[in-house]
Amino acid sequence: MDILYKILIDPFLQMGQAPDLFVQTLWEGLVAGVLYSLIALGFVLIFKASGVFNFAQGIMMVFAALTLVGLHAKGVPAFLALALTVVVMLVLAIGIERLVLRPLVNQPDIILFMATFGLTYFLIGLGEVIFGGEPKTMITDALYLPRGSYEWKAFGGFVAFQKIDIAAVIIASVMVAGLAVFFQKTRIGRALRAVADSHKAALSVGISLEQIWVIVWFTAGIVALATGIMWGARSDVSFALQILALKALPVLILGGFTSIPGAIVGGVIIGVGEKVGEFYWGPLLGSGIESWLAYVIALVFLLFRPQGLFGERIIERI
Amino acid sequence: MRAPSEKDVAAGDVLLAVEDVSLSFGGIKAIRDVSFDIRKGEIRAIIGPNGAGKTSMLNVINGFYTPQQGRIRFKGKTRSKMRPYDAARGGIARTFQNVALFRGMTALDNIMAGRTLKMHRGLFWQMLRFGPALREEVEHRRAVEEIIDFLHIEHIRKTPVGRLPYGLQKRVELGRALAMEPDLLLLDEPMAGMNLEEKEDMSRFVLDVNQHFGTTIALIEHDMGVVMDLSDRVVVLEYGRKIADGTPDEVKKDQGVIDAYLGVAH
Amino acid sequence: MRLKYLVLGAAVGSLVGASVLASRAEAQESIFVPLLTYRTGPFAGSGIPIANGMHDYLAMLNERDGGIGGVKLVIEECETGYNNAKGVECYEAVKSKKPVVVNPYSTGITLAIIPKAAVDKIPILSMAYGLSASAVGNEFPWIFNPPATYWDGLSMMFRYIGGKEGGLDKLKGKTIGYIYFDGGYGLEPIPLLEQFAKDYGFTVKKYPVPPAEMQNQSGLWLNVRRDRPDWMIMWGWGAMNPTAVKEAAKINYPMDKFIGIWWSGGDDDARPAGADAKGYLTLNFNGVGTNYPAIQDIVKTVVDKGKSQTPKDKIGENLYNRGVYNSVLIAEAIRNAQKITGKKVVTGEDVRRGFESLKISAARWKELGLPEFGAPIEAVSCTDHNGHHAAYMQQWDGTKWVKVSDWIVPMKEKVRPLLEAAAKDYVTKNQPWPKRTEPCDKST
Amino acid sequence: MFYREAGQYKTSYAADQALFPILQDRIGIAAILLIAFVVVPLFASDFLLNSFLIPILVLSLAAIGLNLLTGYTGLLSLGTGGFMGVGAFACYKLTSIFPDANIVLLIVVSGVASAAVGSVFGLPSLRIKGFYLAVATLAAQFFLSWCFIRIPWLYNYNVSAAIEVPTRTAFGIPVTGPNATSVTRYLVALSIVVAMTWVASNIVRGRIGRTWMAVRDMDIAAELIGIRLYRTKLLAFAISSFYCGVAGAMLAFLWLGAAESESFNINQSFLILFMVIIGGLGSIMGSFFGAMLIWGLPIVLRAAPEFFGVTVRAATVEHLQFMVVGALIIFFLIVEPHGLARLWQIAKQKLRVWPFPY
Repeated sequence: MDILYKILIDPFLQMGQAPDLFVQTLWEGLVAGVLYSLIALGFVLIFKASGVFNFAQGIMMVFAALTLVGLHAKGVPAFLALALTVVVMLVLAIGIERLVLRPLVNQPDIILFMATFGLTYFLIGLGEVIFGGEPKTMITDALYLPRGSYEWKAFGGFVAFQKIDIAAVIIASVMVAGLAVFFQKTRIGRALRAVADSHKAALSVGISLEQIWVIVWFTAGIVALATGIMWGARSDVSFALQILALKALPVLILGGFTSIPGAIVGGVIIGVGEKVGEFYWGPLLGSGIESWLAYVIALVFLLFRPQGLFGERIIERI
Repeated sequence: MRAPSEKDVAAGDVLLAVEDVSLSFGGIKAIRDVSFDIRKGEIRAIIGPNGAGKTSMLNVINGFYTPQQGRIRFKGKTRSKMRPYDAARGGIARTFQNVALFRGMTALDNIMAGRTLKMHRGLFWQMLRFGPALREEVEHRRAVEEIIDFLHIEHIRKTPVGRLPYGLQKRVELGRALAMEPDLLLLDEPMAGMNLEEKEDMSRFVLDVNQHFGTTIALIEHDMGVVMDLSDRVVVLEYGRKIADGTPDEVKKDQGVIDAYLGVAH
Repeated sequence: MRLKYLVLGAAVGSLVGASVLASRAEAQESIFVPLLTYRTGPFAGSGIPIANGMHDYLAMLNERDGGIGGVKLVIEECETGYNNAKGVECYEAVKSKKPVVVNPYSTGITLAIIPKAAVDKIPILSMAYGLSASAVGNEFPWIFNPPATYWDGLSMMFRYIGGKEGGLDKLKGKTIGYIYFDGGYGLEPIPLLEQFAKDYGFTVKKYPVPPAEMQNQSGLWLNVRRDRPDWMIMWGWGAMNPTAVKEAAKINYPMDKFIGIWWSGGDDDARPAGADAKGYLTLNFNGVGTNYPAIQDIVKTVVDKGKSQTPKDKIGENLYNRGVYNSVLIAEAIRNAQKITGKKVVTGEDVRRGFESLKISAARWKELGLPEFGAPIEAVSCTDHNGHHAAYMQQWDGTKWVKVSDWIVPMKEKVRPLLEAAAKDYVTKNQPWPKRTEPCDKST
Repeated sequence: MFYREAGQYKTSYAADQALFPILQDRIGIAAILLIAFVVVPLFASDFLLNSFLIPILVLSLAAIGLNLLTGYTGLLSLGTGGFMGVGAFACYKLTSIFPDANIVLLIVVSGVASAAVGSVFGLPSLRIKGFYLAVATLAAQFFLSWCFIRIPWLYNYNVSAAIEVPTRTAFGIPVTGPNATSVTRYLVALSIVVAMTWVASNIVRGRIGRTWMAVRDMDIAAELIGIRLYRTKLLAFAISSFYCGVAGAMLAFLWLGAAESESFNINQSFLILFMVIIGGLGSIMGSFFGAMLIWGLPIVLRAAPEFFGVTVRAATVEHLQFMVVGALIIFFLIVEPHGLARLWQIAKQKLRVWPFPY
């Protein structure tokens, strides 16, 4: 009975007793979730347009952040470094299209998936050769990203909002809005959506598949850069961040592989679910359950809705 | 072992009856209140314009789709839903409109896979592939080789089916269905996309199967000549409804059928 | 015809591979000191400065003194990536070249090679990491883990806490939080921590950080904020450290009540949080800074000559000096072995004896050009392979580490029985465990 | 020239279905086994055994396990590391409960625990497919990793949360622990791997193998010919995990001599997946090729600079190695997406018709 009490009743009592902590937990979950969504967004962009499950999204994030910090360390002014990093991501996208995607066109999904594994290894090596393996500090101040926090006295306690987290949420929202406009309003964006439905349709719009791949990989690269800056500012810029990128996978499951809103909503559900779970139920299991909680949430969810949150119902035909 | 209620059915009796079946996906009605029967030993054709619900009908018969309404009586046992496994075990085999072979496997393995239900040696013997398991494997190989002979596909037995031309794939698929030694064989457009010569071959196989093995056959086909030549009775569907049912000659004269095929506005 | 090239390439490749494996020449008249290091992977941040320090000190001995006792050292790094399988591969690779000592630099790798050491007759130096119980020389004649074990470290933290609280009995009713790397390394101190809790009447709250979540600790730190422990103790490594320090600052945890073990005291651990980390404490057993003659020699003879990959501004940082400390132990053990045996080119068996009678007095530290760099090493013996030496507390002042305490002596009387019990436990679980056959040197 | 099958007629179906129907192949495999069982133990160095051959044997077995699931049944799994861990920890528990039992037997039996756990995590596979299933298996990976730390019973309440492999014997000869010679460990590993490879090839050639491949190629059609999907998939999960579990136990007991949760982390899963794909999905032999390439390549790369007399820093070699392995993965995928096993087949085909092009 005691166990049942601890599982079913006590956590909710705690939420009521210390509402400031509850709000804080929700906020932390929201921020983590938004950052997961950003990584997931990179996956979705590429999957939607080229059907490639891009495992290298995590390392692209690290690579972008490293390039930024590395250039700055060589004396390049911060915003020039930022611009140069964007150029580097473009070069990377072109290189990937030429050397990896083009020779592998029409191969089964799993082969392309593996190729992005190869890409991951390659970029890890390249990043370490160029920038060294030691972690670096994100150039928060040089980019005029805010430091410190606001404390909101409420609920009989306080809720701390890190300014960098607020910035992360704002930047993420702007990016998502930007992408939505890009997909809905521009010619290229519409072509990208067409390609998601059918490759032939895209060709008829007059944009080659190669161009489209470069564009989505480049866009995913920019998203990776933004994500890298945010995660980098929260901890540091190191190759260990790449492991964290795996967290985007349960988000994808939840949101569906092709849905941008799905990536956002899925991210927030996973982020909040994981923090709330860790905070209120984690201690019952000896804490540290965050490493698998997200996957289990996604798995349980899948059992009831195999097509994900925003995916369409699959009717099997034969 | 068959369930006790599944009596053996004598020739001429009803083997399978579809009773008031309706099927819909979301708001779209694919089949509306259709009833017909298939008698043992006959060749039964299901025809109709595109989108008439023919394939859906076959999918209902072998349990791939669950109808919202109606019943299916097979070998005397009535059920509202047929599970694919029960259908297969009860002796319903099937070929598909777009060939549904196991593309990574050889023709031989594809047909051997059709024998799955007839092979019983468990994991232990399978692991050793020795004694009973090997004997069983060889025994079924012999049966499969007979089918291969029958279909004249000896030369391609070890070719992965993905590399075969379409006509041969259709033949391998028929072989796989035959390997199940079915009581009822469902053929979904067995001659689609074939040239005249291939069609003749396939027609001969269908007739041979029906006559030599006594297998009851239900087939969907667009080529009216083939349908009229092969089948004993024909059921016609349109927009999910049954509009005619009878011998080829009766159906040919049916006004509704003529309208449906000539596209008279309703 | 791609195939033809492939076949050709594969043939050439395997030929090269085979001949490489076969043609490993052995150097004559030199002492082979392999360094298992990791400059890659998620822990590279901590691994690189240590690898640099270890390498540079030994290289400096070669450049300045022509090696040890006139014999050149052959220094070879083997990259483990902090991965056990690769570490064991490194061990096997260096084994054939007759190393005089192996530094696994990872608790996991140490555990894997402990049983092999006695068979291969190679001493293992796991400096203040690895298996604490291996301090018991009677059971682990080939393993050395000076200057102190994790349990010593924990006890020193409690001495410090006791000093601040005005006596350890004042801990009664208080809460101490323990945030740790969720793996063997972080789990090890828990038995002693729980015993302390019983002895002094405080409550322990545990916050494990899973390996995959090192940079995602905000959930755990919310727990800390709720539980409000009076002190926080950290057993962290790699990317976990800077994240934890930042998170602590974020919840306004008082930094001067937050103590890390010596592996959580890298400059890169505190620097990312900058001024927010001010007050953060860690244990340390080596001096920091470049203000030592020997370090100046390194700069002069190695780094300035381009014989090192150390960036000049990183010399003297905590973990770099930790690497230097590690190499001092190796060098002194080799020197000692030369003294005991009278041989110039010593073997692993000789160096094992050299470790067992290792002494570095304060005067000797000075002689080495490292005055007060470490506490005198005087308690390593045939039966005690650790010595339970003192460490000090250092504090981050916003830009660098500052020493804020004297040498703190561990509670040997609490630690030693636990060690003995753990060693016994290890031996019973690993029956049949070989009996020690190596004699103790008379001189010790 | 020498590789001709002309004139070799099969007189029975059994002979036609044999593992190596062609005489030259039989001679070849006999020669390889002879070298592996006799020549290698006589001449190989400790380094070759401990760092090259034993790892390759262990990893090949794990790759075969994953190949049964992913290559034959078409279920992508990223939980291999976790299942290997179950085998290792199970074997450790067995050795402490039955200290006097034959260790070879215990290693093999520990696969049963892994098979059980694998089946449980295979349960979602009926409803979930493709990459969705892959992510679901990640749940297994991370959850199991966590269990290996958080259930101290698994490692006998050891303070280091690690398995320390004790000395254990088979027929009076020490097989594990420090007193076992490399040659003994190698021979035991080799015997287990050869036997289990033979079993795996039997399974995939028989009824069960055909049902797996049928499910992989077209699950709907498979269902309609009377294959029960759920059973078939679960059986694939169970047998695959069994193989991975035995490989995990071998990793701890015959190769590293110690293991902890981190030995079975996500990277281990990825590594095995590389091997399967580079080697060839749906090929037992490919699993060996993949393991050799992915494990052997870095060792050769590491040794290469020294061989050519160039001094390159260990870390640089490591960085370059990442780049080279990554580039090679992509290169091989481009050259032959069906893996090394397919290249091998093509080579054999060319040899067969040599000196004619067709």
